[in-house]
Parts: sequence; C-alpha cells; structure tokens
Amino acid sequence: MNAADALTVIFCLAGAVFFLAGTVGLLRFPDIFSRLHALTKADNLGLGLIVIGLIFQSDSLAAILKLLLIWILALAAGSNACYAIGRFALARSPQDAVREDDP
Amino acid sequence: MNSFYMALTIFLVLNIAASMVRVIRGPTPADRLMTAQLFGTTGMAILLLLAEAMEEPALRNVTLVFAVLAVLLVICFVQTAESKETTKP
Amino acid sequence: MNPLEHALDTLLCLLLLVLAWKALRAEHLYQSAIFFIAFGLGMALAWVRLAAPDVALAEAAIGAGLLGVLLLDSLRVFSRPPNGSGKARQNTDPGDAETATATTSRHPGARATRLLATAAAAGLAAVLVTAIVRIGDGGGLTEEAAGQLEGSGVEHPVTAVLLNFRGYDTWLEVGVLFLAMLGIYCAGGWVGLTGGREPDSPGPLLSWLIRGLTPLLILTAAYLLWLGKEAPGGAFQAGVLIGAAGILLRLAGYPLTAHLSPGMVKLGLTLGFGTFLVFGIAALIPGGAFLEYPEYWAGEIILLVETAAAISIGFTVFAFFAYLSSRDGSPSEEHNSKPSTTNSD
Amino acid sequence: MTAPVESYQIYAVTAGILFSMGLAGLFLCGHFFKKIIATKILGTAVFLLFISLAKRDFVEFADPVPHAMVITGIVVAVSAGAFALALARRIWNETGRSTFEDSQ
Repeated sequence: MNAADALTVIFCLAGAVFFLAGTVGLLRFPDIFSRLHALTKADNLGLGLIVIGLIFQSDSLAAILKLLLIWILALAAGSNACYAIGRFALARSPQDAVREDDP
Repeated sequence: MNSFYMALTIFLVLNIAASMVRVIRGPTPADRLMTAQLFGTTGMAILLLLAEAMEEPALRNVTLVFAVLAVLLVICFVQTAESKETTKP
Repeated sequence: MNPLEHALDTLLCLLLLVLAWKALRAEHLYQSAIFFIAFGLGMALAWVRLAAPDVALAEAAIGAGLLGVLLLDSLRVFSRPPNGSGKARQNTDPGDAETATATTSRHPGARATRLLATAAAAGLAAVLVTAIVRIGDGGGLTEEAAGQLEGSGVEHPVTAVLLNFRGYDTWLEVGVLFLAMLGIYCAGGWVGLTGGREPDSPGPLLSWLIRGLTPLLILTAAYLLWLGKEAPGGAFQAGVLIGAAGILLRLAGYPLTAHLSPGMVKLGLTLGFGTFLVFGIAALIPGGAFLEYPEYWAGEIILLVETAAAISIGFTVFAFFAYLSSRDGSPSEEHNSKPSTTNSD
Repeated sequence: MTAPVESYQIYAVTAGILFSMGLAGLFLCGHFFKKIIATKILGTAVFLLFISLAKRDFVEFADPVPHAMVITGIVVAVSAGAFALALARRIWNETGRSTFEDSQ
C-alpha cells in the first residue's frame, strides 16, 4: 500500500465516522434542532472527507474538479436545507427552541 | 483497495438502514424530510465510492445530478407548506 | 466472486424490499412518500450495481428531482380538507386523510379478503421467483447492437439504441409526455401556467442559492446532453434537469412564465415531437425508412433531435408541476369558468 | 441455492418479490396516493428484472436494448404517475373522497 492509498483510507474512514455520528445523532437527539446539527455534520464533513480521500486516487484534473464541485454543491445544499428546515421548525414550534429555559 | 471501498459502502448502506427508524418515529414531517436528506448525502458518498471501486467514472455524473438536485425537495417542502398543518405523531 | 460485493448486493436488495414494504404499509402518507423517495435512491444504487449508469442517471434525476416534488406537493393537498363545491364529504378530522390503511377494515369480512389477497400475492411471488431462477443465459441483443454501433453516429450503445435503432420509441415517449401534460392540464381545471398561489418569499439565503443553482442546473443539463454521444447521459436526463430549474424558480416565486409568451410555451412543449417528426419524414425522401437517418449525418441529426427533445422534456416536466400546483389555493369557482379554447397542436 | 449465485440473480429474485408486493399493495391500499405508489413499485420491479437480465451476458457493456427500453419506461411511468396524481387531487378536491370505497 503506497502513501496515496494510506491517505485515502484514513480520510475515508474519518468520513465514515462522521456519517455514523450523523446517523446516531439523528436517531438519539431529543429535538429537531439538535438533530439538524447532527445532520449537517454528515452532510458537510462526512461527504467532504470522503471526497478528499478519493481525490488521492484521481488521475485527472477534471475528475478532481468534479469531485470538488460535488462537495461544494453538497455544502451549499446541506447548509441551506438546514437553514430552511430550522426556520420552518422555529416558525411552527418555537417552544422547542427555548426549551433549555425550562427548569 | 477494492475490498476497502466495498466494506465502506456496506457500512454506509447499514447507516441508511438505521436512520430509517427516524422516518417511522417522526414526529414532524420536517424530521422525516431530514432523514431523506441524510439518505441523499449518504447515497452520494456511496456512489463516489462505487465509482472508484467499479472503475466507472460515469457514476460521478450520477452523483453530480444528485448534488445539483439535493436542495429541491427541501425547498419544495418549505415553500409549499401550509400556514398551519397537522403534526400528528 | 468477491464475497463483499455479494454481501453488498444482498444488503441492497433487502433494503429495497424493506423500503417498498414500509412505503406501502406506513401509517401516514407522509411516511409513505419519504420511504418511496428513499426507495428511488436505493433503486439508483441498484442500477449502478447492475452496470446500468444510464438508468441510474435517469432515476437520480427523477427520484431526487421530479417525483419527490410531485409527491410532496400532492400530500399538501390530501392533508387538508377538500375545497370542492360538490358535496364535501369531509371527514371529521382533516388529518384523518393521512391514515390510509384503516379504511378497508370497516367492512365485515375485509380481514379475510386481506388475508386471501396477501396469500395470493405470496403465492405469486413464489411462482415468479421459481420462474426467474430458471431463466437461462443468452438471447440478448448485445452483439447485434455492438455490430451496428459503427454506423449509428454515436459511440455510446444506449444512446444509439434510444435515438437511432429504436428512435420511434423515444419519439413516442416524447408524445406520451405531451399527452400526460395535456391530461394534467385538463384534470387541473384548465388553469394556465401562471395561476396559483404566490409562494412566500424564500428569504435572502435561499434566493441567493436559487440564483446560483439555476444556471448550474442548465449547465449540467447541457453537459449531460453533450456527453450522451459517448458516455451515459442524454436527452431525458438533461430535460429533467431543465425542468427542475423551472420548478426551482417557480418555488421561489420567480415569475418565470411572465417572460414567456404563450406561443413560446407551446413551441417549447411541441419542439421535440416536431423535430423528431421532421427528421423522420425527411429520412423517407432519399428512400430510407421512417426515422432511418443517413449514416453520414446521423451524429449531427441525433444531437439536434436530442437537444430539441431535451428542451421539450424540460418544458413538459415544468408544466407537470405548474399545472398540478396551479389550481390549489384558488377557490373552487375557478374550475367552473369556461375552458379557454387553446388549440394545442 | 447450491450453485454459486450471480449478483444479477439476487436482483432478479428481488424484482419478483417486489412485483407481488406492488400488486398486493395496489389492491389492498385504500388511499389513492398509496395506490399510485404501489403502481410505481410494481413498474419498478419490472424494470429491475429487465436490467438484471441485461447483465447476464456482460462483455464489454451490458445489453443496451433493455437499458434504453427501461429509460423510456421510466419516463412513461413518471408521466402516468403525474397524471394519476392530478386525477386523484381533482377527485379529492371535488368530492372529498380519497378511496374507491363506497360505504360511509
């Protein structure tokens, strides 16, 4: 296994950890806002780290640029979706957002 | 290297299967939609890994299509929602 | 064969079965819709595993883009009381529409019927599986297609089949899309593309995103269209992306149709079908068969026809969504207004 | 199964089961929305069988003819599904009915 392969393995495994964290968070967190928080980690870092890992395997510049474009698009989509769902949920049930004020 | 990609892919598919529980539990439509969003992102990662494992560069274009359309469902959900809706558990 | 690949295929198939099962048996319609969208994603992965990237592209464009939007938009209608002028047979609780499976159990003997139907389905599954396992090898058309690829004008076999060998299939497919669009237009009560409720302002962040995403969608569509010559891609996938751009703009409240005259909309909707027809008939002049392109020009003709088809598919897909959603929020007297006499050619 | 199973066979068998599930759902589900979803699952099962059989004699590429037919089929299925949704929405808006049940 050469250096590029080793880097790929490390980054992809790190990405997988974030996907696992996102899934566990989605399942275990108590309210929608903390679940959103978990979800965006998978969106941004999970996919991002896997993209970085796979870049070490790409042979052409076009493939690298396409991978980066996919990641940037996923970043934009993920953060905007988080914002939109968060705004939506806040408008519907604001009591969830201020729950920590409760004794 | 191929086995590594395959193992990682299996792990991600298991992730998808596990997060299905949130679709059943809900409780609000927004929660269920979030799960669909996670499905999409995980699916994109799987496609990229398979593109490498199966040596099929066309799969990156499939991923690109997923990435470009990723936000459409959420925008549809947010923009067309009624002002008041039933959020039965 | 690699045992890991085997495990992946088995796992994916199990996931597909569970997702389909949950989509059919979920308690709420919303769960059904999300499970079905997830099922579409799983199918895209299955197409990939079956070495069908073209189909995966189509499934990605449909599942992630079009179908999910149509389903979510329809759910909004089903989850609120009907706005019809007829005898509004409204249920006591509007949210009751979400519980769908309970309706049949009211009948006496419905349980027995259910059991019987389930048993029959299980029997059918057993018969089908035994039949499928026994299907032997051979009988494909791979070699014929590969042999004819030379003179088709393109290098990608699936595109060659779609637009040259079985061009009439694709031509009529565009026709079916057009018919379905007309059907939705009629079922929606003859409301034009511009009708319907104004969506809320999407807020600064989303409008920024939509402004950036729309050109990128068109660019990706053009890329896939161009790529179809030599790699997975093509008119349909490109068309759905164009339509998705339109849907996105409409969701953001951008007055897209204000910039298009009715004539242009009609032209856009019929361009693909017409172009197919023109080149199909033109192929008759030198003595060929219908849609039998001359070998020398085949590549150029296919690109032209594909571009026209993609534009038409884009318009049609957008019209699907626009006609479906245009009638909601408009009060019910709207559909009583006399149908505008548009002679849609 | 004693003989080594090819990967396409797994998918073909899945297609058979999916088809029966879709057919049962078409009859047993009450709400139009679910009937439409059942129809789509049924159609997808047929596509899955086609594509898995196309992989049988995979040489340089899989059999392109079923691929092209399935792409056409997906388009037609989506058109039909959208039309069905439009009809179901119209019925719901006009009469408040969401099933074929006559009782109540």
